[in-house]
Amino acid sequence: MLQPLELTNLLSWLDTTLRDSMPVFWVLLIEFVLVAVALLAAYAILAIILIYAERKITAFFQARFGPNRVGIYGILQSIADVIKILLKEIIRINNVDRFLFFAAPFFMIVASMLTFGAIPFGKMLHAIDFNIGVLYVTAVSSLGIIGVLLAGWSSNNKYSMIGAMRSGAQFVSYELSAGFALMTIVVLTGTMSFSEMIAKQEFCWNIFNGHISSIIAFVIYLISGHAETNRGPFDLPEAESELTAGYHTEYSGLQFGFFYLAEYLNMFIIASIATTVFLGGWMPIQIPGLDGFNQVMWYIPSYAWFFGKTGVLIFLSLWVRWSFPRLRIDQLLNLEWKYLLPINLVNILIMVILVLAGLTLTDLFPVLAP
Amino acid sequence: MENIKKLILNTITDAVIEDKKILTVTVEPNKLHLLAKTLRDNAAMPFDFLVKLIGMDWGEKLGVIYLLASSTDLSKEIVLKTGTSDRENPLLYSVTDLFETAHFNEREVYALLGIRFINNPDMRKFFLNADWNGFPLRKDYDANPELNPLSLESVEMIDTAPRIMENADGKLIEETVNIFEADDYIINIGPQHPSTHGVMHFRTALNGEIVQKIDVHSGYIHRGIEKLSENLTYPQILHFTDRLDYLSANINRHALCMCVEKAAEIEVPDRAQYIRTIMDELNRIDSHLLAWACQTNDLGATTAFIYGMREREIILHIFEKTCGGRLIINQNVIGGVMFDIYNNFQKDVKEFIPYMREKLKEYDRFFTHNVIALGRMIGIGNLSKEDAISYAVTGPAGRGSGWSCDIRKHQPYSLYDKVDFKEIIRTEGDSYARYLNRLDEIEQSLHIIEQLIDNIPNGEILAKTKAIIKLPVGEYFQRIEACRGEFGVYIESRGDKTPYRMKFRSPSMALVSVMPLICKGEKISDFIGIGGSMDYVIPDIDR
Amino acid sequence: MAEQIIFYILAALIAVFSVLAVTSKQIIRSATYLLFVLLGTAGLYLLLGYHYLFAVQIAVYAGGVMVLFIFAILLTNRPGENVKAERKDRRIAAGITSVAGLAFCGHIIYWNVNKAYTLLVPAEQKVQDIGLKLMGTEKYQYLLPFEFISVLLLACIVGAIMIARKR
Amino acid sequence: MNSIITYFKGLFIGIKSLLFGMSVTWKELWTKKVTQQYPENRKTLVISDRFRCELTMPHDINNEHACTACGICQMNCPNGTINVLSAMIETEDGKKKKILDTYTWDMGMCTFCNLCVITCPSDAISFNNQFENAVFTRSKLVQTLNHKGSKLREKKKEVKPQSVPVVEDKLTSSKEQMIEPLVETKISTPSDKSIKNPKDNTTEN
Repeated sequence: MLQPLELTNLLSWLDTTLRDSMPVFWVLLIEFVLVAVALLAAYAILAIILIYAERKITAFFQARFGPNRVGIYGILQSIADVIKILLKEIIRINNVDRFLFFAAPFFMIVASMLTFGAIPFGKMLHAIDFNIGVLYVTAVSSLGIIGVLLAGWSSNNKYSMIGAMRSGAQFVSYELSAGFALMTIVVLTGTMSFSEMIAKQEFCWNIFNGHISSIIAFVIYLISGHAETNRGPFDLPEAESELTAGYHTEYSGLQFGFFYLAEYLNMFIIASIATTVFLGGWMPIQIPGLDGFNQVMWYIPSYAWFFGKTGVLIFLSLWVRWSFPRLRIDQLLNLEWKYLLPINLVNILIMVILVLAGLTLTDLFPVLAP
Repeated sequence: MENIKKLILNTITDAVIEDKKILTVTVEPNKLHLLAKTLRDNAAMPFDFLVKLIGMDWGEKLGVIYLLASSTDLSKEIVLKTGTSDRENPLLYSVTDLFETAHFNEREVYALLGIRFINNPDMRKFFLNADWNGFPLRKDYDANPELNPLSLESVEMIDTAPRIMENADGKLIEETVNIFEADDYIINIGPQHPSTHGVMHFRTALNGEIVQKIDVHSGYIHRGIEKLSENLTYPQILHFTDRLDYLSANINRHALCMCVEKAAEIEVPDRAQYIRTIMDELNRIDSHLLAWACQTNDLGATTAFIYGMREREIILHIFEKTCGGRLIINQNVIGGVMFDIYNNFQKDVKEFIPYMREKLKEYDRFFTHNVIALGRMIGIGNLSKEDAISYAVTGPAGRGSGWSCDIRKHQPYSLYDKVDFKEIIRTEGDSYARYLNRLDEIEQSLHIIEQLIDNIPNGEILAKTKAIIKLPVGEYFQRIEACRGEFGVYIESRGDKTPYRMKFRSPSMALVSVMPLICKGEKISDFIGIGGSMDYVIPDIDR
Repeated sequence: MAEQIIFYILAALIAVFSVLAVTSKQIIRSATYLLFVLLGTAGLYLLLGYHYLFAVQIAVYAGGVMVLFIFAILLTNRPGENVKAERKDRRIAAGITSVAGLAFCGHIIYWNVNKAYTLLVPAEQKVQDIGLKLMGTEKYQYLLPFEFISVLLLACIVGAIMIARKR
Repeated sequence: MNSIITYFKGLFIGIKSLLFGMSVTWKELWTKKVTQQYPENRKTLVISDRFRCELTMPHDINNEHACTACGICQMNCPNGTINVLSAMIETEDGKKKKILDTYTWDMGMCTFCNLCVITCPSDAISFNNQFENAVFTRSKLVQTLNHKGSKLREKKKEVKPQSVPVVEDKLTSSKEQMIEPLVETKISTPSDKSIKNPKDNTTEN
């Protein structure tokens, strides 16, 4: 199939030219460095774009214009903000545990970067392709919470402390649901690797494949993912009207920037995992039998599909965030332990039955199987 | 009222009863508590609502004036007076055990006049720091700034309160009590905090997320308006009223205008009455919209906050076109209104009414039935009717507890006896009842405006007044229904062009004073949410 | 070569942070150093190609156990409060124990280090195999120990509830 | 069984209410934005003509104003914002006359209560619509309202000539009355000057 816009062509050309001109060790070294730089750049650029998009969309939800001063339609606003945050003084606070205070933002950002590395952005656009991709993502993203807890504790501020404790309780609870929702799909696809999952969704996305059960898992994943990122109605750890800024009250300058960046990227990561696991990842929409249509769809590059689908989910997350009031801590835990978790457990059971009884769409209509 | 008189004389034989507009009773300090108790427990007409507690410096005597009203019929009032001629160490008996609202008011009197109250459980100065020299509202107060220099030092908060208690054999004991236990986990909510709606300071003891005790510190923006008023003429004082509860600026100003007009016997023209009433109701909608918006914001719904502001902007625009002010609108003057309505006023208001109704429906869809919002409001911050009366919580909050306390119904002023509207009463007493009350009152205000807007008569908008307004000697009370509850003005005139004593009753002070009661045992998030539902305005407290 | 460099870096990190974790005066710092030790161990697994073990190490120890540790410390400790120095006799006892432990482990490693190279399977383990082994009842399979662990966990939960209810 | 029904009922009612809420924001996404883009819309921005921004003393083309330096505005101002400095000059016919020297107004202390304007017996001052008043130092907020070299406008014929001296007499005759603020019952509506009370002297009753 013709895929002229794919980055794969460019990358394989780069690889072969490098291999032709120098020994393998140096080729690998250069490629590692290139990949790392590309990931870091993507991380920063995505954050900037997300912050701008969030502010603009939020404004539209709220009958406002949003940023419109720096550049046309304010598109340079977040770049200006980045410069501002870089130039800001990092305020030294008395009576804090300085080592932990400085370490905390790094935990946040390292955790989200590690997760970021494992996401398949397009066809062959993987930094790492673990065969336990799903497990890896859940494991690594759980490191971020340590950053929050340390930040709250080391700030020596009671508001920060309360924020951190809330965050801890929230994260530990909702990670369960998120994990179970992903496990439901692991049951469906029989693999933990992202690339295999995507390959299996060529004609039938997982969200359709396991119909009822998948859709429930999808919704639960979105809710708990949303909660894990401390956003929207679940922003208790930084509840502005209660705790001023929660665990990062005392942070300024770049340190605050790290928290801020990590928060936005976590939103992106959750959306992209949901895309990969439920919505076919970078796979274009294809209908078995309609080769002409499929050809046209393949013409659109895979990373465009990926970012398109992720964008829709991010919009959904913004929409939810700006529509609801904040939950209280006991409501939050009620939602998890009384609703999401039991539903999730039942859901896994349903999924197992669906798979064993051959009731998934691909079983019922073999034409949909890849 | 004759029965009441008999009752008073039966209880206190040497009480001096004056038959003024309001029955005025003067008693000795040691008999006041008994009299107040008798009046409060009087079954036929309980005088259980302490409207105002006014500290007075009569020159030769220091004392307190209590304006009591019956909670069943707010128009039945009694004034109690007591005083002591000991200016060095004035001691009076507290009525805090009868009316909880007296607690903060007595502390205020102590701060401003230096009268201490026996049996008040916490006799710290309200508004002022403990080390303030002098008592500002006394006539012999020395306002020399060198006595109270501005300090930039950080001062440690001392959580102990002095008090004077009377033991069983009538002996007075001075003692200090701890407000917090040594191992309490205390956080300072305020003075700078996004959800205290101003410069308010709650010292809050927490157990995990649960609020155990709240200690209210106020006075961060106290401006001494009552003291300033003593040197200003009545028209000049007017502009202060807008700055008390700035969200019901027009209504506060209306109250002072009415008080002066009543005292000076000025007849306000009909047209002015119509304009005043319409503006008051617009002001009420404006204030309730802001209250709604802030409450939603306190609960974390930023979008709803901006929607509320969007609708409020239309009213502010009408205000701006009418009288050139948006928040501080300067519309009422003694004898009428400062500006006539502009040409398209009626059209603008009539366009606003259906628009607002539609938006109210949108609010219902958006927030009122939202499952998260319900969970954060229903059953939270319960205030019983008895407590509401005892703490003198009026306005939408008081009516949310089932207490009919709308002055517009009980003591109609302006045109409120001519228009048809419902007093919104709910009996639940929780945050949600207060929330719904506000939205329903917006609807009622729209209804009132609808009845008036087409019938504004032609004519003068300002009565002819003397160039210099001097009020005859006497005491004048005026009560009015502001957005947050009952706003009151008290003027004691000695026949000058300036008042001898001016006192404003701020509804917000009662709302704040009840916070420690209803927040106890709630979560800290709910503390914020309850604050939003009470909707206090700090400058109103820090007069 | 690259793998060896990484191994030595990780090993050094693990060693340094282990010592720091024990010697640190502040308990929350100890917990943080311990976290680094666990992460370093996870890095070793990654180096060996045991991805599953790596992920489990992070999820269970770093993401689970450490979060609970820090949580517990936050609940009980005050910021900046130092751990009291231990009594002298206990310190000596601890020293002897650790030396004994070192000797024990060193002995095993020394005598088995060559065997380990032959036993280790360089290829990545499939998750399915691990799952089947865990759930199997045949020889070299682990259902019984697995069940035992779950009973142990249940006992822990019951104990925790009992302690919590007493308060 | 009942509890199961309430569990699911609560769940679905909750979800329904959330979707309702989301529908409101969705609609809002497409409506016209209500906020203003301030510096851009400067030309089309309409400020209500009653809006009080800066106190001004209107001067006509001959550089003449109407202020008689009577000081009533100064007395009426609750905050001491206005300071009227007068000078005594001798007129051609040998009479001593008080004229305005400098009229300063401190915007930083003004509460815009409008008392000065409504009490001015000669309509010499008014508020304008110039709302962009941000300055860098507080001292710049103190403005002198009378222009340089300006003088009092001669009285037009329909105004009774003795009205001004009456005020002057009263003010100069008794020190006691100097501090009496005079609240003139008069409306000042810039948009509708017709309802204005024609009386422009302040006689005490």
